[in-house]
Amino acid sequence: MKLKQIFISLLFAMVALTSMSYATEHEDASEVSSEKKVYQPKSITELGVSFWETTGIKAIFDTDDGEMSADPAGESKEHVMSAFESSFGRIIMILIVFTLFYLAIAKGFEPLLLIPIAFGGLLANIPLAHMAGPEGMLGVIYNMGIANEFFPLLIFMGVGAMTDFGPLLANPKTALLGGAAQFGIFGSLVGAVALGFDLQDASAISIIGGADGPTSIFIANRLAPDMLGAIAVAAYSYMALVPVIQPPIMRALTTKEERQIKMGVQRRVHRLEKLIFPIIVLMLSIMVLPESTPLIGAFAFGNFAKESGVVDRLSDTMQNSLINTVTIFLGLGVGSKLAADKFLVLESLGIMIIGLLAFSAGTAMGVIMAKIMNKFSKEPINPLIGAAGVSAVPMSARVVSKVGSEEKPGNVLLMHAMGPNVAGVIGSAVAAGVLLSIFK
Amino acid sequence: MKLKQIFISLLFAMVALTSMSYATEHEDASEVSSEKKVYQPKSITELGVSFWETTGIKAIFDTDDGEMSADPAGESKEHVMSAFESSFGRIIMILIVFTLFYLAIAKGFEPLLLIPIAFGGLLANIPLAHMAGPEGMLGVIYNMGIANEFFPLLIFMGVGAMTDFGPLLANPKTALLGGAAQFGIFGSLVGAVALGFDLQDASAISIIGGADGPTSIFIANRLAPDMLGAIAVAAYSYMALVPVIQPPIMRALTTKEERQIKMGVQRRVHRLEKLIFPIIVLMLSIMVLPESTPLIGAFAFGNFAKESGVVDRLSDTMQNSLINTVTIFLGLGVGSKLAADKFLVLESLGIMIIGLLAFSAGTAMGVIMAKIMNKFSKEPINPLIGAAGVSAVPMSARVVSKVGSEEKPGNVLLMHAMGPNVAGVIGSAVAAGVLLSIFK
Amino acid sequence: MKLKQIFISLLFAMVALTSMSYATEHEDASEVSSEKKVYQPKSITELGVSFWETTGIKAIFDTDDGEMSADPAGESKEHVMSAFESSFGRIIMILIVFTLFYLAIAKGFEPLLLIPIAFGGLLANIPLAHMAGPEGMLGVIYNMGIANEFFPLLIFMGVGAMTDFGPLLANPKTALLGGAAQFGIFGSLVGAVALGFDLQDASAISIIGGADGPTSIFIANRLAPDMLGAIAVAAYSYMALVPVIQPPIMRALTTKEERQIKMGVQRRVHRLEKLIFPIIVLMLSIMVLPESTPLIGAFAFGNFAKESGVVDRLSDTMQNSLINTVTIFLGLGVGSKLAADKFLVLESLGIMIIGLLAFSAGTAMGVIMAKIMNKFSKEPINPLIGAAGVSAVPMSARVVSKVGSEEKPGNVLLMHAMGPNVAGVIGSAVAAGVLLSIFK
Amino acid sequence: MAEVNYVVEALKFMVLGMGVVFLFLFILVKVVELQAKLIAKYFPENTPQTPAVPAGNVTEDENRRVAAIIAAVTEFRNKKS
Amino acid sequence: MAEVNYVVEALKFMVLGMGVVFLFLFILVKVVELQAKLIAKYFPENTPQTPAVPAGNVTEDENRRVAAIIAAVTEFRNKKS
Amino acid sequence: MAEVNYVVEALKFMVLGMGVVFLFLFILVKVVELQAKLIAKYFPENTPQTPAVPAGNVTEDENRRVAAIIAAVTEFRNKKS
Ligand code: NA
Ligand code: NA
Ligand code: NA
Repeated sequence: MKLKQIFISLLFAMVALTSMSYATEHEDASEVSSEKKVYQPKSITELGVSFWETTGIKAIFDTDDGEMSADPAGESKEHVMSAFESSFGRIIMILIVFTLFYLAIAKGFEPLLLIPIAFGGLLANIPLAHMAGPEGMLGVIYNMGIANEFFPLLIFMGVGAMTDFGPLLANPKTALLGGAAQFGIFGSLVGAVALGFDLQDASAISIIGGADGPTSIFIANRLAPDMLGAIAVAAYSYMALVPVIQPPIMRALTTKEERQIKMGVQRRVHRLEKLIFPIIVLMLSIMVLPESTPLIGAFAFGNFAKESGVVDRLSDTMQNSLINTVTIFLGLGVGSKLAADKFLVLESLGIMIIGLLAFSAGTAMGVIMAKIMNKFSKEPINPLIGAAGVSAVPMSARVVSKVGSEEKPGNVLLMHAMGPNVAGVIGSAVAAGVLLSIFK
Repeated sequence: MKLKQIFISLLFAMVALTSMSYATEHEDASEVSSEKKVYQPKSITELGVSFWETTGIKAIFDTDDGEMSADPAGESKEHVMSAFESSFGRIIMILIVFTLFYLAIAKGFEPLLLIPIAFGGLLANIPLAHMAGPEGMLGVIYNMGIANEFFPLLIFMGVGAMTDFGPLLANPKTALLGGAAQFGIFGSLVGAVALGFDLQDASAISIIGGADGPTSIFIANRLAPDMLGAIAVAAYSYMALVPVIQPPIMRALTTKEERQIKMGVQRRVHRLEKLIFPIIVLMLSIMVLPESTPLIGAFAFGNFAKESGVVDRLSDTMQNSLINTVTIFLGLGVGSKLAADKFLVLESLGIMIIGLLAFSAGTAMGVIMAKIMNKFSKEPINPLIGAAGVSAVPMSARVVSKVGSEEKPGNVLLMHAMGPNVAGVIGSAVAAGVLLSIFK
Repeated sequence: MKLKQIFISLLFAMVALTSMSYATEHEDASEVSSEKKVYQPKSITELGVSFWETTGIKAIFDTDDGEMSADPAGESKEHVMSAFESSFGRIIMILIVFTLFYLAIAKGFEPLLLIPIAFGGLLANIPLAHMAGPEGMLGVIYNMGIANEFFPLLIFMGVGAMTDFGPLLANPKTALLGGAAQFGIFGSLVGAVALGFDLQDASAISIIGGADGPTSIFIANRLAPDMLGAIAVAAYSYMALVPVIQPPIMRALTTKEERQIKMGVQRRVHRLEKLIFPIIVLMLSIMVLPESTPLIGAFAFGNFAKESGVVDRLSDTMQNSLINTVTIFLGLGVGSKLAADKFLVLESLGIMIIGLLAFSAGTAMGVIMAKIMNKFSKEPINPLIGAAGVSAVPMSARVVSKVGSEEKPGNVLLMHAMGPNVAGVIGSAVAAGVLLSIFK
Repeated sequence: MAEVNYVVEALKFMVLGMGVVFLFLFILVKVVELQAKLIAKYFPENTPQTPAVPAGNVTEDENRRVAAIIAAVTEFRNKKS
Repeated sequence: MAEVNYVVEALKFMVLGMGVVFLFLFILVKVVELQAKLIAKYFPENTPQTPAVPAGNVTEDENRRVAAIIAAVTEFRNKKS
Repeated sequence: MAEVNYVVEALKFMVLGMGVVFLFLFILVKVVELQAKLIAKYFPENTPQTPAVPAGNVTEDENRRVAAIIAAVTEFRNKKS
């Protein structure tokens, strides 16, 4: 105890002595920080009034206070908020955010992304705090990794490190189901144009049908950054709603007999096949469409690191601390686009509708393709697994398995559905590349 | 073995062949890097002399060498160092740094922050290396996360994910103790102004009384960035000294009977209460003072993620790899402000004195408030727990518990002290918001 | 199920109502994004042709398409690619990358770095994707932490936290062996100049002889950024080849008797010695050559954090999630310099040759120095341990131990070789500092 | 600008600051108390355990398992001796 | 610029897009099938286990160890009772 | 600028560089030897164990516990058989 106090006193003494003798050399601290405003004395009432001016209640209810919106890109993208945006709009957004919390927590819908996104949305709608501006927390995050597409690619890398292509390699033909489901993208593209979106915006929206979060964010950022929030929220919401959206469509398009088809045991896959596979996918995408290589390259890197078996330290990090950290930031950053002035526009409603349409179309086409393949294939193919082609890994494969075992207890389709499921991820990235190459 | 060598030879051969045939197409490498200085040949003696010019010994003892100071903000903030700053000042700072090492390692005072801060201070005082400049390691870190307040907020997020509000929810009234202790902030604000600091600087300094590191850094960065180093060091030093500073004050203000008061068993808290609590705090701060929402928002996000129970991956990352990484960087970055030319100014001494005053005042007011509440409350309240209102989580709660059980063995006050303790964190953030709103 | 749908409908309804009534206030989305190009309608054939223009096959085989190279620094550093660079060069680089994959996975050569570097090289050679440009993934990474030398320093910090200086402290004299091995650096510097490199480039290349990855990257970035890729690849390749390169040299320079020398048991080292050691090294380097303090400072910080024993959270993070994350990024970023237009130049061949020379010279001089010390020392010194002076921690110490136990089963030299091994790390950092101070 | 007594200004800040802090915490206390009542009424102790989706905290599980084993082994040893 | 029917343009995109996606996946399927055959021929089941350098995944090792212990303890208890 | 023999310059660099490296390490060796003596004198083997504040390394603890259990189980099995 004594010792401590002696040390502290010593420290003080030293500082005191030296500072005093030399302090004169320094400019006065108050001069240095010349940017400071001169403080005007106020009476306690004035102080109270000026405090009232800075409260959130005042900001929300005084609709005509000329508050500026916030944007990570800075002033050039900001504008004076309308009465609606700065008051009622915020309240609506906060209610939407609470709905998302409810879905994530009580219903277990994609909580890993909905919670950070929704919380980001909550923070973005706080009046006066400008958290989505270039100097706010959300804006800093956005500029750090979303504006340059870095975070979605890191997520893709982590997902790559988590993915096992074994089921796909055991039965490669099922990859075609992951292709058919991309009809969700291109079908809804036509729909979006019909609804009045221009071609570029329509393309950005339709990628929701790919059922792949990072891909959607990547494309939205390139083709329609203003709609990024709505697109990301739609993509993750519908991915969360896979257990609600898909089963009715799957049942409507198949007969009971088809749903009861049993599929054989998968062959064993050689370690080398898994090791070489990510390289094959990458080389193919290099040759066919380089535009998709950021996405496929990051994904292939993660998968290759995992399958190489010699860098487990790195692959573990990709799958855990790195992807978790990036998920937090990605969610908050995307959430910043849920500010009322960005989200509550007519386009968002269109995006929601087209997104649902895209998801449904993708599911339907996957199932139909599987029916066709079943007809021409020697080995039986349960058409249900076509629904897994939309990706939404691994949720849709699980849904397929659940529907399958409901129809015929003991019929486990999970591994067979994983093939189209991961092929869907590749398919969406390819579709994304095509869209990018069109608008290049 | 053979195989390897063949591979390597092959590699060489390929490079050789291809390079040679095409090398002519390239500009000469020496032309490309045109920024290179022309090297003037030197005799071995000249070489030795010019080497001597770059040694640290020469830099420290030649006091009039026109060395520039370093600042993360770049040249506009740099100046020619005075004789004192570039020689004796550095030695004093290095001694101070060693004192901090001693306190952290031998005495166990907040080592998680004092060690990175002190090491950053050591690096910042190295002559000629300019590690605190915009291209030095410390400067890069500073610009990455301190100049934009990102790191303090991430720490706050992690602390939120670590905090259990159960004790506060079990006995909400104790939150008022966390309010009373904020007198430390506002009392010392008056003191600082009396000592001659201007209002804005005084506000930045007084926040030390909040006993909360990230809040202090956040506010210092906004109101008085030049004093950030001294403020952060003072804040963490006094938080580390809680077991030394608080007990005498607690004993002086209470009678033996009061210190022996037993408090009842806490009621069980419903999971939903914990889940909703961070949202309530955030909504309140949105309504009352949006200025505090970056701090409270980050804190609430961490806590909400933890209490939601559905994103344990993310909440684990916030509590471990993310907060650890940020702690390392925050410490090093703050340490860069311990450079002699920044720290050894008269202001630092004032900051140290006011910081101690602020801490003591906060402790005292917390205890007094608890005494008053004890008089008017139906259930007995041990006045000692008021001291925990300064925050300094969980150190001050532990000190309270220790003093309590010394007075009456078996009297465990820990959980009762945790209520005011976490309320103190909220209270400081609110106080910080008030100060920010005044100078907005 | 019902509930979910109600919520979703509600959400839609809300958005619909509010959007519609206010949408008129907004500018039309298509007006906002004014940068969009006007889309010109195309026939399906035109579309196919313009898609063909964006394929990688076309880009590789059409050698005269005016494709630009990519550089993290942006347009000022980019140029129109030559026919060779944009076609055959890329194919060669991809073959080199596959060779590196083979060495890393099948031969286990430094996979933690070769795999990310090689994969980065693969991505950097994708036509049209510009992944190494300022907006590509690799370019973003490069600018984030390699252009400013932040990542190499973080690696050094992590390595510091992993290093145990116990063996060196037990037998300090062996540190001199880590000095002798730095002849690899300065000897090859002479060789590089003789080969025609200018002094500055030669210095950057010769640091490969230090057998230390982060140091090589740090120096290359300062003295010859254009050759960073080749230097880093050479450094890591030769570190990986330590078990191939060193044993023949060790055997050639020693007699059988010398190789069989047994060394005594090492004394026990006091905890305080280990704690103070990093501080001593840092203070010395501050006094003698501040230029080396970024490297030594980061290293000393990591080691001090570990030896302090009070910040295990931080030191664990440095050794695991942080160093792993940075390793991934560092590798990808360095790999971006393996683009054909940067790597396939005559200089790279020179770098490969000099690197091998440097490694061999360092090994030889370490062994010779150990022979000399053995003659003059009271206690016997096995000359083999001199080879460990090149650093390449802990690979070269293991090789020494292996060669030693082959000569005399049961003769375990591992701990004795760790002394010169870690001294080699310090020695290389000092040598790096000398080179930097010359070109300052 | 007339002479300003900055200490007086600082005292005003104190009044405002402490007022807002107490107001904030006071409302918070009231809201929390209300919340506790409402929850106790409408969600009567639905066993405040794990959430809907248990997102598998591996380490904790492991700890528990290890603890179980320790218990088992200890029990065995005690019986033995 | 004449009147453009954007829906028709979108339909063209669909043809191109679905075409490329299917082409890509079709080639992929063929290459993968070829690969499988080649590997089966030249690397006949060299026990697809651990890689050359087993980069020690600590947690998994631990899990396995814990599992072994559990097994041991369980066995013991069963024998006992 | 007259003709410069750069190889000679490089040789000068070598002299300077190796000189500084050896000087540095030589001083380091001497300081470390001195330090060892001083510490041996003033802090005679105060059991170089854990630091003042043991900042709980969970995994290691766990490893140790697991090791203890393995030992216990092994012992048990050996006794049994
Ligand atoms: Na998909
Ligand atoms: Na506080
Ligand atoms: Na070395």
